[in-house]
Amino acid sequence: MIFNAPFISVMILIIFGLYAMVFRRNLIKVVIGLDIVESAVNLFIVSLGYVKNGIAPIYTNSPGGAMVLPTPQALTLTSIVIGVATSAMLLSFCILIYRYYGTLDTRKVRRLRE
Amino acid sequence: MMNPFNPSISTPSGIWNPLVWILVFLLSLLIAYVIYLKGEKQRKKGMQEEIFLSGNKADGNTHIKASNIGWGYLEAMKGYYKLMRDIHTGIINDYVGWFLGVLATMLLIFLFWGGVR
Amino acid sequence: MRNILMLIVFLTIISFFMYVAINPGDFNSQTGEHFVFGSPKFTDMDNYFIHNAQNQTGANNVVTSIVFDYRGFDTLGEASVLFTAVLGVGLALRLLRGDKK
Amino acid sequence: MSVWDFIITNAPALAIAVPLLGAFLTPLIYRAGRKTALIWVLSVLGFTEFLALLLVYLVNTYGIQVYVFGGNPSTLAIPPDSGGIPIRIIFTVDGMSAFTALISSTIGLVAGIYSVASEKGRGAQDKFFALLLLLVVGMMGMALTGDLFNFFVFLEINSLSAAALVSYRIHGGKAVEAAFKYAVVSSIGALMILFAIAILYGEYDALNMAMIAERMYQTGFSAMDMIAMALIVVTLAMKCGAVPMHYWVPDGYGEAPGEISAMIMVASQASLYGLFRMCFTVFGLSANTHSLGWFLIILGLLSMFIGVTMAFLQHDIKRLMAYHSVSQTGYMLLGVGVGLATLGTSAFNQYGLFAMEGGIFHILNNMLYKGLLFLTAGAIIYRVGTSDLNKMGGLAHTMKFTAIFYLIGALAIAGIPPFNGFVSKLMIYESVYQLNPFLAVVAAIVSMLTLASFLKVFHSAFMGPKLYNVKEVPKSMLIAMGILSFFIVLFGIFPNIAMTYLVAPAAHALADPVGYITRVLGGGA
Repeated sequence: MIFNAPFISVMILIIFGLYAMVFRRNLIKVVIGLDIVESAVNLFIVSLGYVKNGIAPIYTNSPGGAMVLPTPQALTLTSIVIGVATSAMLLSFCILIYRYYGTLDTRKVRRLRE
Repeated sequence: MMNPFNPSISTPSGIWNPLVWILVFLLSLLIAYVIYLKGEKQRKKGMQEEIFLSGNKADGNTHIKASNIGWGYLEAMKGYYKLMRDIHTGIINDYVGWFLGVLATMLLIFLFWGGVR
Repeated sequence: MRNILMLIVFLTIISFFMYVAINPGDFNSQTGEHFVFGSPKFTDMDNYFIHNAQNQTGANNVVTSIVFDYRGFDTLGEASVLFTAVLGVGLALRLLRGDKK
Repeated sequence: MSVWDFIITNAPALAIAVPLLGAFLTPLIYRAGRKTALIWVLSVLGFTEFLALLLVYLVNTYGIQVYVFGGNPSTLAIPPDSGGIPIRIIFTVDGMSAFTALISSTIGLVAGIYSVASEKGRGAQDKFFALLLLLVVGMMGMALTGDLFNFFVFLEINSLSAAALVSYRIHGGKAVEAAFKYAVVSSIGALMILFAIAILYGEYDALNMAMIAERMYQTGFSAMDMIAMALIVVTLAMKCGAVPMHYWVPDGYGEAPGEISAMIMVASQASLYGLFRMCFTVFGLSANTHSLGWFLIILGLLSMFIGVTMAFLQHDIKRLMAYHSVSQTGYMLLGVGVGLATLGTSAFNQYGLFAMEGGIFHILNNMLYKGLLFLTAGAIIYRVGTSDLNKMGGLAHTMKFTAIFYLIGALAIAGIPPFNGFVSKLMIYESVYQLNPFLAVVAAIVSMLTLASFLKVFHSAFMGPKLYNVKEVPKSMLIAMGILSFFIVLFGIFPNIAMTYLVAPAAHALADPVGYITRVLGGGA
């Protein structure tokens, strides 16, 4: 059970990110929370592929023995780029919102309601 | 395979054919027109053509605003709409919060109410 | 009120996510632990990659062979996401750059 | 190999590749002038529409189509040396996928035609049209893919391009606010889906939907699967706008340009497709579909009722219609949820399958009439310059065609008989009644309230004294609205055309997860 410590830390990170998204009243902090969740999920995927005493799945100068699973690393590469794209979009929206509303407080950025 | 150009569709307890409906609709229009033709011939212009709005005489240019339509309904449902207005806060934190809330509810429902077969 | 409700929600989510992490076995205990750090339960797809990537794609790095060959379509999708984001940022910030309207 | 053979063999890949290539080249071609770029965009959209029709034909004729990226040949799902596991990304096109691809490309084509006139004179149009094509790519990809991670990637393309398009008319910052909310909500949802995919990957070491379903069935439905299922189902329900999580819908739809609202509405139907695909194909064999179905039914009831009552309150024409699309999504969830709740019992053949057909037919109908209504709302805003119903009036004096198209759409959405909305609503009422009469009663009440609020819009926008001296909208917008109206009337009078070629294959494909799995894992043809 304690060997699952990487998973536990991932879950704690996810909860921190979600906490920031629900309780922080600043748009930038909401985006940061989203990024924390994203990093945590990436970490989770990578740690799923770990094999005990495994080496990186590269055959150049490989000492032999078990290799860690390669697919999670490939998936993480893709999802990191996707996360960067998402953050870029969200932060550019934040710039515009600040320009038009003069604030980043989520309680004031609500001209659309009901 | 069904014939795609057959307009009728059969439901568990009946059948629906739009062409028959259109025929009946046209027929009822015809009957209405016949009744209209049988109306009083003595009717003159200007007898019953004044426009009233809630008992007040109105000229032809009054337009009821959208917010005033359905006032009675909105008044009757006041409590419900107050609740709804409170829920729709428009704060982004609450949007995420509702998502997590439904997620938690769903997890609990599946835990206690048979998600695992 | 809102905070109390959100606290309950968070406690529920924390307990379920921690369950995922610690993974003590199943509720109805038909099956044992599903994934333990360091020893995955099934590894056949990844073993295929590890054993055949060098022959089939000529890449010494298995991850490279997956990113650019076996799952190359995902990489195309990733490039499209990046392209989308670039276009979206350009569209959103067009007023700051001084374009008309 | 002739060109025709090439197209037939590679149709699933081309349906993604063509709009993607179109999107990549649009900013370049726009340098050659707006007219050239428009011809390019419209021909790309038209070709995509043709490919979607071809997919429907292929699926109806030859059964489920499997396309393996990088496979040799491209239908070889399982390599002979892999020991029976799929290695590469596999597109699996069954009736439901082809159906969703068809409605996505149709609304893309219609929106493309409409935006020729409606966006004329606005800035950054090269980016606008490229994003429009990317949104089509996202929807088509979600519909066609058979791989979970690939589904996530296309979901991200879908949400990012939709968010960017929502912010197109900045509208004093309101559109940007809506886009921000939409992007945050859909990103957190997509991350939760990625988390669920990771859980499923960690358990089964597979990313193919059929493979995961197969292994889940063999090893038994575990608690991990339950958590992954909850994450996926809740997220996709949010992405399609089911009620306790519908708040982004009125913001997003309300602030986007008219044709983009119609497209995002169909993009949310693509998420609905994803929801049905996950519920039926991936989890359908192992999970308790009865409780899952009731979950969808309850979400559907809430969506129907709260959506329509909130719509009655609105005085912004786009927001009002947005709440109505929440309510219409409820009908689909209700219909398909009844199918899912009765899956595997004798009731399924009595009325469950029929309820599913009703729900799926409602997706098609909703695309048609809701798209038409959003387009008419866009036309009104195009001429009047405001979306506030309180400031409108008397538009029917001059915008006669728009008024007629609006009336067709409004009568169809309210379920007045000769139009298509009635047929699918009838199918849902009749079959849902047999599960629980209360459901049908709520559905009928919601239908009445729908009629009431669309009469309100008709009265305040089109009737009354002539307040604005406006002209009819340009031709391309009328053509786009005319296409949708034509199909509304056609499917209203001959519902069996849609039923035979689109809806019944889709419902049967969803109801048969074993066929899907064996088609993929059986080695391909």
